[in-house]
Amino acid sequence: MITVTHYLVLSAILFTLGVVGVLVRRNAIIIFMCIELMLNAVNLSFVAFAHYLNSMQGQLFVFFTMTVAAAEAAVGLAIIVAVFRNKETVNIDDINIMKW
Amino acid sequence: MEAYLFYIMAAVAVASGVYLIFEKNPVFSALYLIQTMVSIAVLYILLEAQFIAAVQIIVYAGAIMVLFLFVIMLLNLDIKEEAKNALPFQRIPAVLMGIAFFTVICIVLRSKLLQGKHGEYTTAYINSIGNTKLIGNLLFTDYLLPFEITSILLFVAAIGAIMLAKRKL
Amino acid sequence: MLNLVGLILLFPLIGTAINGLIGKRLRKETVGYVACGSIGLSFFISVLVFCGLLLLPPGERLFEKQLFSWIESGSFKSTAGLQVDPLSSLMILIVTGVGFLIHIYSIGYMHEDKGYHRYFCYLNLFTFSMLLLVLGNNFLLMFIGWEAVGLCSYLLIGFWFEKKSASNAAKKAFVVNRVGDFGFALGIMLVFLTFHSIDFTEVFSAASHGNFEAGSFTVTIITLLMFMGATGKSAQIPLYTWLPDAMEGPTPVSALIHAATMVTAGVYMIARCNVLYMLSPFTMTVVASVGAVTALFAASIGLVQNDIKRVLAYSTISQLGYMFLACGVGAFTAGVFHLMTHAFFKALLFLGSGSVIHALSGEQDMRKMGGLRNHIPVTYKTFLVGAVAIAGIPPFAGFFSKDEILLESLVRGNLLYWIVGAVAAFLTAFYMFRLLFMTFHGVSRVEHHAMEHLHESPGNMTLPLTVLAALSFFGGFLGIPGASVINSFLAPVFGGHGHTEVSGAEAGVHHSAWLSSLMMVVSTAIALAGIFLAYQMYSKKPELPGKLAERFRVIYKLLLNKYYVDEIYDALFVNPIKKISVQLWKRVDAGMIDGSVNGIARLVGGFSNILRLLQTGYVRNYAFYIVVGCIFIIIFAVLGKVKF
Amino acid sequence: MPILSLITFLPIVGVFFILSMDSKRSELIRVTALLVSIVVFFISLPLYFTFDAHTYEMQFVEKLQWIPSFGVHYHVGIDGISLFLILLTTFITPISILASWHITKNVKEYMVAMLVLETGMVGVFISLDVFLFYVFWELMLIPMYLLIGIWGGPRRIYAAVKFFIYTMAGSVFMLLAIIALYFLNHRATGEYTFNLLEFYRLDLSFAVQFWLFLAFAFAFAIKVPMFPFHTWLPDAHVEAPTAGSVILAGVLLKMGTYGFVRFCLPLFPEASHTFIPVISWMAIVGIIYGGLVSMVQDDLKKLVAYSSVSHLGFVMLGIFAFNIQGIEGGITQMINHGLSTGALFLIVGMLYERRHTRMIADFGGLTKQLPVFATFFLIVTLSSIGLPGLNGFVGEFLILVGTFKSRILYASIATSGIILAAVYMLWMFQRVMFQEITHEENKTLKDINKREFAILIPIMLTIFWIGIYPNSFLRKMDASVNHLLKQVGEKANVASRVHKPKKSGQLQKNVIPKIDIVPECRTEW
Repeated sequence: MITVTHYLVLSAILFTLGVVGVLVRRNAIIIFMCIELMLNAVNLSFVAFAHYLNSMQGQLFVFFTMTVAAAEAAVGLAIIVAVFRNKETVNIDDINIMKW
Repeated sequence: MEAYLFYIMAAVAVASGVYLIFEKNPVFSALYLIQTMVSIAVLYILLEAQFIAAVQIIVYAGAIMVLFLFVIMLLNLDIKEEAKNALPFQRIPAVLMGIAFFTVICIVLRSKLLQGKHGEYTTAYINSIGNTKLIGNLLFTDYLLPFEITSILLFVAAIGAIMLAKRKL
Repeated sequence: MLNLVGLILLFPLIGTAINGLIGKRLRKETVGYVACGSIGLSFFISVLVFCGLLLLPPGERLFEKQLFSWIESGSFKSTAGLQVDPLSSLMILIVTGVGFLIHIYSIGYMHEDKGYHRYFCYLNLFTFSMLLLVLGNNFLLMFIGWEAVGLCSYLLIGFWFEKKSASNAAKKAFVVNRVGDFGFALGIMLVFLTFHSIDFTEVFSAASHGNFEAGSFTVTIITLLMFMGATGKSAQIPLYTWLPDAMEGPTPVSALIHAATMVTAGVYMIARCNVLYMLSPFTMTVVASVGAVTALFAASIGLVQNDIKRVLAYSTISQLGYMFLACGVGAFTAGVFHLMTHAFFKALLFLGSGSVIHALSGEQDMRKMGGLRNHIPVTYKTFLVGAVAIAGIPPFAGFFSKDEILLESLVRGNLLYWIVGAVAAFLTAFYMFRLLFMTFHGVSRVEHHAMEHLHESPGNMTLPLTVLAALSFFGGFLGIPGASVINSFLAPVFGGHGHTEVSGAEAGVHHSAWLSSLMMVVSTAIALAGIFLAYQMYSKKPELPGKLAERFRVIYKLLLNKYYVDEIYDALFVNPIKKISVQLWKRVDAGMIDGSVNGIARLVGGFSNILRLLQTGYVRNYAFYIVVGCIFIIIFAVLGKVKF
Repeated sequence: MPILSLITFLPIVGVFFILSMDSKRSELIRVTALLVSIVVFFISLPLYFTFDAHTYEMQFVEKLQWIPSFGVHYHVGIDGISLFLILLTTFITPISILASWHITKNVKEYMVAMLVLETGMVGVFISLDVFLFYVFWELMLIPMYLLIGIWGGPRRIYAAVKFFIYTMAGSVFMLLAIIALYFLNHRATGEYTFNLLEFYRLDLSFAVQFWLFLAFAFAFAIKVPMFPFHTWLPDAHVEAPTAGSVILAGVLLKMGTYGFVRFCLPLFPEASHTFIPVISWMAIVGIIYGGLVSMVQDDLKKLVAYSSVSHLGFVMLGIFAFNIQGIEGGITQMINHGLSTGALFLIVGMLYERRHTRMIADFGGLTKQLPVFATFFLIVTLSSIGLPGLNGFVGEFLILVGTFKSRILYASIATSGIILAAVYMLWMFQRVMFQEITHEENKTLKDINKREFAILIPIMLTIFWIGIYPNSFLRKMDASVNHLLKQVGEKANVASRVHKPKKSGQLQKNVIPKIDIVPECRTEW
């Protein structure tokens, strides 16, 4: 029998993969994708909870999360394009002026 | 049957996730991500959230990931991994932290902390009205304000993206 | 008439104000009239006040006029009040009288100068300050005058401020005087602490009727501190070095300030505080010894100097030494008497030398003079009177006063004082006539261009010379032994210390008249011997001094360089202090204190620099910290409550 | 009429006026600022004339609630000690503004800073609520920091930061001590208040006094500045614009000494007695050290700055003589120093405007070109030296008499400072004004103009006034100073008696009788 815990563990695995990806990759776009992966993991746990608790709020929240993800993707990719245009790279290790 | 499907899809999602983070070519990474999303969409159906599953495929896998691929190709990035690695020493701690993170979450999951109240939307009830219709109802009644705010958010994001990406204004 | 005493101060002040504020726009004549007129009026009032005082019976000759309360704080009270008694009335006569003559002289002397109004402004201010010094009825008011005359002296020495030597001399005068004032100020504080008042009358009556036993420690310290002030102002060892340098000022200034009035302030102060000084035999010994040593020391330097004004400066120091010797042995009257006669003849000599310098277009070196007596006869004659007076030939003024001092030093002091005094008297006669012969007699060594302009001074310069010459002749008759007018006049001030019985005429009576007469003969002989020697060396055999200098080379150089005292002071005080200060600044201030302050700053900065490394600027790095933080937050916030 | 508030906040009103002006119309801005400060000065004059010299009680008191939950009041008032410091502030400010006519960079902001500074300075002197005091204390720091940092010389940033951090470092300790007092007062009386007059009645144990005294003294000693904490002063002075230096020397330094008189002595009398030797020796070292270091400076402003260290050493010495002459002399000397050193900075500023250098070696023989200027310079120099008849003497002499009464040794050593004063001032004067002109540039200098004349004349008159008739100042402070001495003496006795059997707040309340020192405030407005 598949319980909520199964889904949550899967969600945790995917989320952790996303975290590790953010920490080890240097390509800004891939990091971005890892963030999407984390969002998906969270969505999964929302839906799982909603299903097992007989609630609709989880599903609705996923809906909103997706909107946010869409907005974020649009702005984030625009930023990446802008940065690339200026620095000819999307390697975030080349962009390290965030220390002042 | 349900269990088999879950395990298969879970395995596909995790495997794609692992490939995603270790793949050198961003195009392939994006494709692996799409694969993860599709498998998650299947899981949504298993959880009887058909509308979300559909949106997942249409919006995420369809729209957002296409945008990603579009940008990757627009920038015409090199296939090989980025030359500069300023933090080589972070790799192992990062993986360790990932494991620690996972362990901690698992401990939380095993505890009885995550106890929710059961609502009235049982599977039978949802199925009697229809998942999509129910969501639609809720969105335009109880969640109208957040819904409208979402539209503003998207509008702002669109403007922001244009502002950022445009060469000169 | 005594009530007019305030006017004596007011007139010079008005003169100062007029010349100082609008003098630049006035014509030179007006400036001169204002300056001389104010002092003249002041002199006139002084005479009136003096007469007013004479009208009172001798025992009641003390008048005080309170003007306003000056500084008052708790029990410390200092009023601005004026005090007229025989001593101060005599002093105001000298100050305004001699001052008036010198003002007139200055009109001629300073006529060409661009700073004409400035000069008279300072000169009037000086007169005001000096009058304040002598008229003040408490120590603090005296101290104002004391410092203010120092200021005027500073301004007038540095009158030709463009000359480096002049401005140096001015600064030196002020600073050296300040060293003395340091002692004076402490003395005043100690007086206040001891007597709870700084009023002359209160302090002195408390001292004379109080429980202060003679020689008590406090009184000795007070008097010594005040004497320190006197050594500064009156140019005694060890603080005399400023006076010779002060000759950089205009010559009338040297006459007024550095011969007749200001430098005698120390003597006046000791005479004024005679009550205190009589209580401390130790201090009296110090005063007398310092006076005697200075008299001899300065006279010996005066022997070889070639600058006409410097000779007179050392002579002044030497004569001031005499006055202190007199005060030190308790013969205050003799001291004040010599102060007066010295004011006459030394002012005369200075003005005479000024006339010479004027005639020679500014030449001061006696080696470039000679044979001037026919060219400037009035100057010569009056100068001769002055020289005879200072040498101590009867019946000139200097004879009586100096003779009295020598007598007193023998009677009240000891033989050593007398010998020192007598030797100094011999040297005095010698160097004065050396000066006279070198300047006015013999062959002319005047340089050609100066010779062309050689001329006798105008009337407004020779008139004061003549008057002063007359005073130098007649002034002594006030103190003829046996019938001393000045002695009985000053008796109320110096009385009450068993003084009258010894000083002046009474001394003669007391200690057998033959001693007095013998002394007169001896001192006359000493003076004549000095003059004779000078005549031999500088008139008859002008080559002799050179030979002697060659023979006693070491001594000659020592004297010519003034015993190297200036150099010694420089090496002992000035240079080390400068060096220490530079070290303090560079090492202690910039190095240690500021160093440690900046060091702390640098420490904080360094520590921050290490912490800064956490901020790599790499987003991934920051994300890593966030993850670590999340883990810890979950551990702390959630796991604590976990129930399995 | 709430005259004190008027004096304090009128400059702020002026600030709003100036802010509404076009920043290009600098002449208008200058004139407005000047007018405001002059009006403030004239409003402050009645303080002097209507001041009741017979009482030590605070006068012109205003008391309003400000932050009731913390017991903070807007509580202001003056006594004979603060009276002259306020007058000095309102007197110096218009002069400084007039002396800033040549400022062309950001005139608007400059004048705003000046007026805010005036508010801060006056506020410090009138506050009777310790919280309010602290607010003003920090308030006046900011415009001064900006004045140095924006309109200063080449090393202005370094100097401004040093000034700011130095003062802040001290203030932090003071803030701690203030909070400690607040809670101690609550423990003793059960009332939360920052009222200084309430604090005066506290009976603190010696250990508490000791540490609180140290905290306050540290803040004030930096501000004075006393000997080892003085190094910010030369830097700040050298870099500050003329007006900044004038206000810094004229008023800001007085806040340190004022703090000692207002806080340290009456609040912690026993500790103050204990600290007499420490503070006195610091003062004496400051006098001698300041004089010596001042002597060898080659920069005019630095010379004057170090001379301030020396002069303020005298003030501290006088205050810690603990007798009426010493403290009255100290207060007089505060005013004197404000006038003479302020004037010296003005004069150096005038020289700087003409020659754009402050190095002594670049001058020499200026008397010939600038005779009127030379006269003023000479008078100020002499006043700084302490020549009798001018103001400096009165303060210095009273201080020395007071010190001499309590400790002869201290006075004897300190008196040698007057010799040093003559040396460094006159040597400087000689090198600047006397001798021959060696630099060609100096031969074409102009004598002082009307504006500079107007700046210097009021100061000269005051210098002579204090020197000749100091009683018009001394009499006003008598009652307050006597009361201060009584507080210091009596409280020290009371405290030492009660020292041992200290049990609880109850006992303390009985020991210190409740007397209403301040009549309840009138707040009609």
